[in-house]
Amino acid sequence: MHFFELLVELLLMPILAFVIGLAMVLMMRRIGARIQRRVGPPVLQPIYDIIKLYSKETQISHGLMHEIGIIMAVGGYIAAETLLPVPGLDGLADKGGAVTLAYMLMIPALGMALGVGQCANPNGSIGISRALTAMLAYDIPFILVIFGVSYVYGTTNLAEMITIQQQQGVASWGIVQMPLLALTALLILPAIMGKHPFEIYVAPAEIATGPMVEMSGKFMGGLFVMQCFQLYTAGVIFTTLFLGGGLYWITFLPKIFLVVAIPMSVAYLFPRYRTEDVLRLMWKWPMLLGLIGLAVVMK
Amino acid sequence: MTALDNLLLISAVTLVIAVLAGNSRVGGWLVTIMYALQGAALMMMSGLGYSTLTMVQSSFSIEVLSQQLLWRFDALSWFFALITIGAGLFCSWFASGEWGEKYRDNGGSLRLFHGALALNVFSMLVLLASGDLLTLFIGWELVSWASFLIMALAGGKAFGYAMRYISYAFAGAMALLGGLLLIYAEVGSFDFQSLKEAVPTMSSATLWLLVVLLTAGFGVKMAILPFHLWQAKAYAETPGPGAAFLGAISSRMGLFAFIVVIVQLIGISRLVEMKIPFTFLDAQDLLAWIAVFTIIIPTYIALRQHDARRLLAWHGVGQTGYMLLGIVIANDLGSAGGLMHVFNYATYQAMLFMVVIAVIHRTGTSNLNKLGGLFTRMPLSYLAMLVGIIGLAGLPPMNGFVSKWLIYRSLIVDGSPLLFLGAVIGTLGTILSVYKLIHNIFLGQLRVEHVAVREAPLSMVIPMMLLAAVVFVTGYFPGLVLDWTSAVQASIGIPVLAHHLGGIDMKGGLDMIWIVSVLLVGFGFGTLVFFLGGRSKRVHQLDNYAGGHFLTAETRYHYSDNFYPGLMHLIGPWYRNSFEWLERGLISAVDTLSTAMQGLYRNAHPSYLLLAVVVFALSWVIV
Amino acid sequence: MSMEFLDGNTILYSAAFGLMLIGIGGIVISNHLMRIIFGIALLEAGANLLLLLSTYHEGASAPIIVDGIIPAMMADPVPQALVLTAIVIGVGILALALSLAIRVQRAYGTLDMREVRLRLEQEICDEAGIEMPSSSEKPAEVIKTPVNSVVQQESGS
Amino acid sequence: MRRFTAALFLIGLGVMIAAIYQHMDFSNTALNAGQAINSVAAQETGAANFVTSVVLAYRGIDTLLELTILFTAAMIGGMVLGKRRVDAPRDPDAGFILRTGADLLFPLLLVVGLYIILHGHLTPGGGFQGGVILASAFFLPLLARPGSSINQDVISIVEGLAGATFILIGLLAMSEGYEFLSPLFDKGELGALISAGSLPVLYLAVGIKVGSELAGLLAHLAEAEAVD
Amino acid sequence: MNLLVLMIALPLLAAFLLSIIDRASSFAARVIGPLVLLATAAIGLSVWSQLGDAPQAVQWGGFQAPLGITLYADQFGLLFALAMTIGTLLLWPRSTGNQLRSSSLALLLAGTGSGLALSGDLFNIYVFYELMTVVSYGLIASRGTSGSFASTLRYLVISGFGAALALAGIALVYQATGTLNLAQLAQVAPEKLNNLQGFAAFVLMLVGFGVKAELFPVNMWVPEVYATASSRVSALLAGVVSKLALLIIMRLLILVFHQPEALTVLLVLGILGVATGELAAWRARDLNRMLAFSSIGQLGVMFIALSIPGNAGIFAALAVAVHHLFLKPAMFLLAARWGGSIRRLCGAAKTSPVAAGLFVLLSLSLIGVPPLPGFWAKLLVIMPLLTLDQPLYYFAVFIILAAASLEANYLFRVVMKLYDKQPTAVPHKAHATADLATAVFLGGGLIAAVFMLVPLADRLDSIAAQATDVSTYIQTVAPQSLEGDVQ
Repeated sequence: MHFFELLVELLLMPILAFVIGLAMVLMMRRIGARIQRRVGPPVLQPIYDIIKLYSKETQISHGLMHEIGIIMAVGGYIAAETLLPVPGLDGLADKGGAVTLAYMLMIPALGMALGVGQCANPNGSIGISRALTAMLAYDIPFILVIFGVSYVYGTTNLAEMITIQQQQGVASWGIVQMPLLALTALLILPAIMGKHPFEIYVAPAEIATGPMVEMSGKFMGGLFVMQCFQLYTAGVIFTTLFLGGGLYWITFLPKIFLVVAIPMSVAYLFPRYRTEDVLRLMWKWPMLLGLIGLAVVMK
Repeated sequence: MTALDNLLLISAVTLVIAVLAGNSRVGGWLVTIMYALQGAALMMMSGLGYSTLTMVQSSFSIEVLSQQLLWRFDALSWFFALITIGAGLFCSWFASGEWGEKYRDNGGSLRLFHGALALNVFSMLVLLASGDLLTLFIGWELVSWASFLIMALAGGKAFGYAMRYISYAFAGAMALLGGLLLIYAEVGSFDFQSLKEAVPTMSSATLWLLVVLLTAGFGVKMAILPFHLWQAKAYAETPGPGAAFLGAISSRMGLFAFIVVIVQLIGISRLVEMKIPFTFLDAQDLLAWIAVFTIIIPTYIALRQHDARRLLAWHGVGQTGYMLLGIVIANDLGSAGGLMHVFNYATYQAMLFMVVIAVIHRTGTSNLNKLGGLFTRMPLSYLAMLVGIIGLAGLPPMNGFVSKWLIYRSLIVDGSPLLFLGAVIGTLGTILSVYKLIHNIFLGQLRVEHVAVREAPLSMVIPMMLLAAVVFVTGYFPGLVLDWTSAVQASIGIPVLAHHLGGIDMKGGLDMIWIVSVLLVGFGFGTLVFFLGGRSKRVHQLDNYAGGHFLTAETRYHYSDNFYPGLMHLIGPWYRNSFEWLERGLISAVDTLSTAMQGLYRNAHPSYLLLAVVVFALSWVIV
Repeated sequence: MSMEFLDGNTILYSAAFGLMLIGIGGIVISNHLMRIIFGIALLEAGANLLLLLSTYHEGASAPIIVDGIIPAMMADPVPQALVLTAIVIGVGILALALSLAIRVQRAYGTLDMREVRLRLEQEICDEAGIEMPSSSEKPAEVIKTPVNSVVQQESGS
Repeated sequence: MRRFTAALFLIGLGVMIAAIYQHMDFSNTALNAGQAINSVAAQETGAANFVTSVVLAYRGIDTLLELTILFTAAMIGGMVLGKRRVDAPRDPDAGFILRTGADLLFPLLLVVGLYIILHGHLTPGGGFQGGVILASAFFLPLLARPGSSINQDVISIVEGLAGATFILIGLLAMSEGYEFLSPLFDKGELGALISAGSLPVLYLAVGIKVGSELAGLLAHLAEAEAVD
Repeated sequence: MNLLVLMIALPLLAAFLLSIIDRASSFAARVIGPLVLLATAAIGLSVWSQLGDAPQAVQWGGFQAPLGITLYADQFGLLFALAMTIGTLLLWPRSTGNQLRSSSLALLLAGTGSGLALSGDLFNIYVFYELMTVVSYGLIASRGTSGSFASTLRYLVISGFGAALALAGIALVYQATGTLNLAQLAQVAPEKLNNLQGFAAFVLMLVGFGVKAELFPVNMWVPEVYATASSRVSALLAGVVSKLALLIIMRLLILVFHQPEALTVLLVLGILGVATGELAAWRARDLNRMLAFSSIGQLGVMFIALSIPGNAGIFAALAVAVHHLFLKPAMFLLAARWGGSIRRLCGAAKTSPVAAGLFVLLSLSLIGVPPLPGFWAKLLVIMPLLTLDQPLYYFAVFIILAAASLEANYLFRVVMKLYDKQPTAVPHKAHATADLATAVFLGGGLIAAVFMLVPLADRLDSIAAQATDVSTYIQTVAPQSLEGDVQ
């Protein structure tokens, strides 16, 4: 029965996303380590981290909203994953679409912001202020990309985008049709993932003045889980929009890992940007590229 | 007696009751019941909202100066009337309990307050019922002055803002009158139908003049750029639930009239034919861009506000831009989005204002730098505000998302990337701004003086909760509202949006039932994941760590002022207050002229002027 | 210039218009109230003359029957009656103007139109309790003498 | 500069007037109310002086109004100028010659004035002209003796009654069934002193009224306190 | 025989005899004025009731129409004659110093005004007008302050100047036509006055009679006079007297002058009047002068209305005039206690709530908020203006609308002050009962007009139609001339 199939898909998609996300975290840390001439963590390190965080004895909660915030952060991503079609699993792709997804992804951010706010640590609030500013920075070029792609494919439905690209071969891939937009997306990808060099608000060095300041134990663990989803989501979106998605996992997986790996490798070469500089940067080059790209695709 | 007669009659009776019994203990409740009755009367016409009925005439009609004045309801009127009466009901309910008592104790006149509110509702219904251009203007003026009345109730500072409002509003009304009379001069009648028939034959120059005049007239009420300056401050200073009411529906009357005259009668397709010389734009683009700038600029002005009411009111201005944008795009998606946004916005804006007023009621201030940490004291209010800001920011699962989604989607279909970008910039600014709102009031550290604060009284919380429920349910099942907007679309001659209970039927559509359900389930899983960890220990809110130093009860610090320093550092210089300067420039121009004229009357030798005129007149004849 | 141009009509009309012009000139150019009043008187004289001339005919006799003889061509009696009326009206107004001028002179100590205007403005502003709007041509010597605002009136007759 | 612009305006105005004059038509005598009056006035009013007919009969209401204007002006003049203060300085008395001359002229002026008034319907002259002479008769002594004064009470009674008489004669006509101010009484013989019906009576009222008004006004002006 | 002349003669008689009556009984002198006016009003009303569609003409002295002076009573003239009489009665001037003279002046004003409204002879109009001018000098000066004398003198200068010009205009008309009777003028005007001379005569008369009608630019006296005269006198002058001057111009326009240039002159001057008046009022800092300037603006609107050719213009001007007739006196009456700086008005609504509420009502009607009568009057002006479809007329519409928004601004600044809660140093005086009652009566008239809008509009329309019916005018005044020599 179709309905039950769908239910299973919905159950499966977040789990898959989590697992792949864990692998991505590992890969990212490895890449970072290699660039810094370190060995890097072992394969199961991300899992160890999560288990460690969840099993800590001091789990300090600052109130109900603090907890709900974390739940919103994780839950939002879990829900968002069902909107992301992957090989064999379309999930709710036909019920939402790219715009819905883009907005759905703001729910975790909001959840986290609320949770941190409840912690009543002014430093946490400062971190949130920075995080939201960064979001403002990268979302504007991101939305340009979404618009361009939707316009070119004539739909906002991600599953349909994949079908179009798959049916018409590599020449119809987004990256061929609209290279400038793809480049834009690639530029802002680290920011979407909340990674180097746009991660000053969550950077370890800034922990005392970041959202994480009051996070400990399973709160931190929740955020770690969220991070896995974040990486996965960014990778899948880019792949879907520009690299033809995938009919089979075998072609799909390399694409998404590649998408995450390439910007990571380049980004580690840059120092962290200050929040204002993130804004300045994002509103300058990606915006410019995106606008030109749009002009090109719309003629 | 038709159903419309009943409705107007009940509304008038409400006004009378409000004036007579407003001051008594039960007066507020009586009025609230009357609003409910109005709602019931409206439901007698609910066929309008579901396209089973096209029009309800009023049996009352008079002929003045050989013009037949008509009043009637169609789907559009019904839809707006629903929101109006709803807003009136909830605001009056909110005002009837403790708030009213406090207002009276502080020397306010509840009789005036309820009277003004009832007058507003009544005049809006009259406007909504207008059946020709002349009655439209009459209703328009009634509404303008009714809102002026309620704005000015607070006295003091509010007078200044109300004055500003009425200056704008009346100038706008005069532009409108000019436009309507121009129509009369061209068409020879104030009748809707004859205008519609005459539009195709009108010259482009006349139409331009018409569109500019009418848009200016309607725009002043909607506070679209460049007429946006009056609204926020005037609404913010309106006493209590009055602000909620005005914020929810008052300036939508401008949109209503815009839809009736420009969309329904003149028609957007005619606007598209009106090209702006030397550019590739046309009148529709112009309006759309005005709408987009109305989204962006007021939203970012809101971001800088320190007062919760002002912040909300400025967002109100910004949200108007979305509605106008959707309406101007005028395809099935856009117009549905614009119309639905009217409803959605009214629900959460009223609720947000109510929360802020409840906070003021308990703490005495709405200054965002003097609040904080109230979550623990007023959790239900917090919940309402959370629902409200999610709606205002346009995020799922609240209803604000659906209408914004429709507008975005229409822009994609329409292929207008820059408009889309503008709309998104507005949304992002809104998110930043509303987080600041909820953070500065409810999150962070509780101030010492607010330790004893209690949850708002039930008379306030219940309306808030009901509205929150509406916001959520219409987000879950947007089809409820889309039914009405479809009826409206049908009645104003726009392609009807295909929809179902959960959302929109189309390629790349939307099904909110699934989206919201999956989100709820996601939260459920999130909760599961969360409780997988060990038991957490609840510590005191102030048990905080900051840079190796524990913040204590003595050194309270709530990060609230200049909440986005990084952003402001970058975009701060862009706030030039250009429009304030423009306004001031205009005023000083009038002032200079006025001084000159006084000088003329005081100093000039009258004979000089006389001679100038005589010589002029004669020479003109001879030459 | 031919002599035909200078016929009786032309001379008489020139006199009428000339008187009016002189009167208007007096009103426009002068600042002194007395001169302005005389200007009005002259203007009125000109207008009266114009009225009288309106049906003027050379050689017509006065419209009076003397000893039962009806003259062949009688002048139009109407303008004469009108002018009689107009002159009396003018006298009345002139007298009124003079009496007002006497009072203004007594109150303000000047009959210069500009100063009278300024003092009047000052008085209005004082009464209203507002500041006088600054005027570029405010004379230096406006002395603020207390004006007995309510002048005692003739108490009945 | 001011004078220059004023002069410019005046020149402009002069040119305009000249232009109008050029366009003026001096040949329209056919439709002339005056000619019509000349032909019927003798029968309708019985006055030999047609100007008097016009002043008192055809345009009687104008005359009434102009009397009212004088009345009003005198009243306002009195109101404006106010009563003289007792201690206000006075002009010195005139010399003997002037005083004696004034005394001598008084009866003479009185007689001349009355004559002109009473013959107003026959010869040039009438109530206005005679009234002015009457006024000067009463005013001359005032100039000669600045200390003396005219009794304003008497004047106000006289002027009120004279004006009322004019109106009452008009109302009398109404009570007889004619229009207001219609000529009354027997028209008599054209050219005789007692002729033209009620016109001489009206003229007498006019004369007295004009005389008293002007005398009052002049007296007020003369009484006004000298400045400086 | 017609009782109509009594409307003019009785007040004059009473004025003449007032000081004599006073000698006999001061009480009688006090009551006789109002009684006479009541009587004349009754006469006027009785004539009005029997008038119907047929105007009446009365010859003073019973002489034939072109020779004697005509009194022409149509609804139009009679309306204003009644307004004058009743207006004077309502606004009976009260002078502290000299009630007797004020009463005489008031009687004279009522009589003259009625005569002016009904007169059918050009020179007679001039004489009536002069008399009314002199009476108003007296009324203004009766306040007795040095300021009132000075402003009267300045008014007199402008007025005398204008009167002389009007006289010159009459001379030009008589020169061209040889008649002064309006009916006969109406007959010959198309032939004899439709030229430069006629136009010059019109401009001269317009300027002359425009002085009282607050026509730009001969309205420089307005702010000074209204600020120095007592408020009842200001109310009379602004409310009633100015309308009579307007009525003369209307009559001249309808009957005698048909040049299109005449209309343009009216339009231009009207626009200038509205623009200068309303702009100047915007900055006025005392209520009296604000009302004075605003009255200039309103009269400007009437002139603009007059510039609309045909019946529509007269109808519109009439509507605006009648509206203003009710409104301005009431406002000036309220200003009696509220004169002076607007800043001083803080919180005046507390001491006199009725007056404040009335002021709001009047302001709303003045700026033209529906459904108050001011709106309909304004509508009547603008609708035909736009159908004329000429740039200058469009500009006039723009000016009227812009002026209305200025008006809203400055009037509601006053309203705001009235309702301001901040206390002032000087306590406010409540209004005199008579003032307030009169103002309330006038305001009540406005509200009543809202409910009787339709019959009222019909009535005004028929009045305007009667006023513009030139052939009836000619026929009523001189029935025989239609058959005979029409030159």
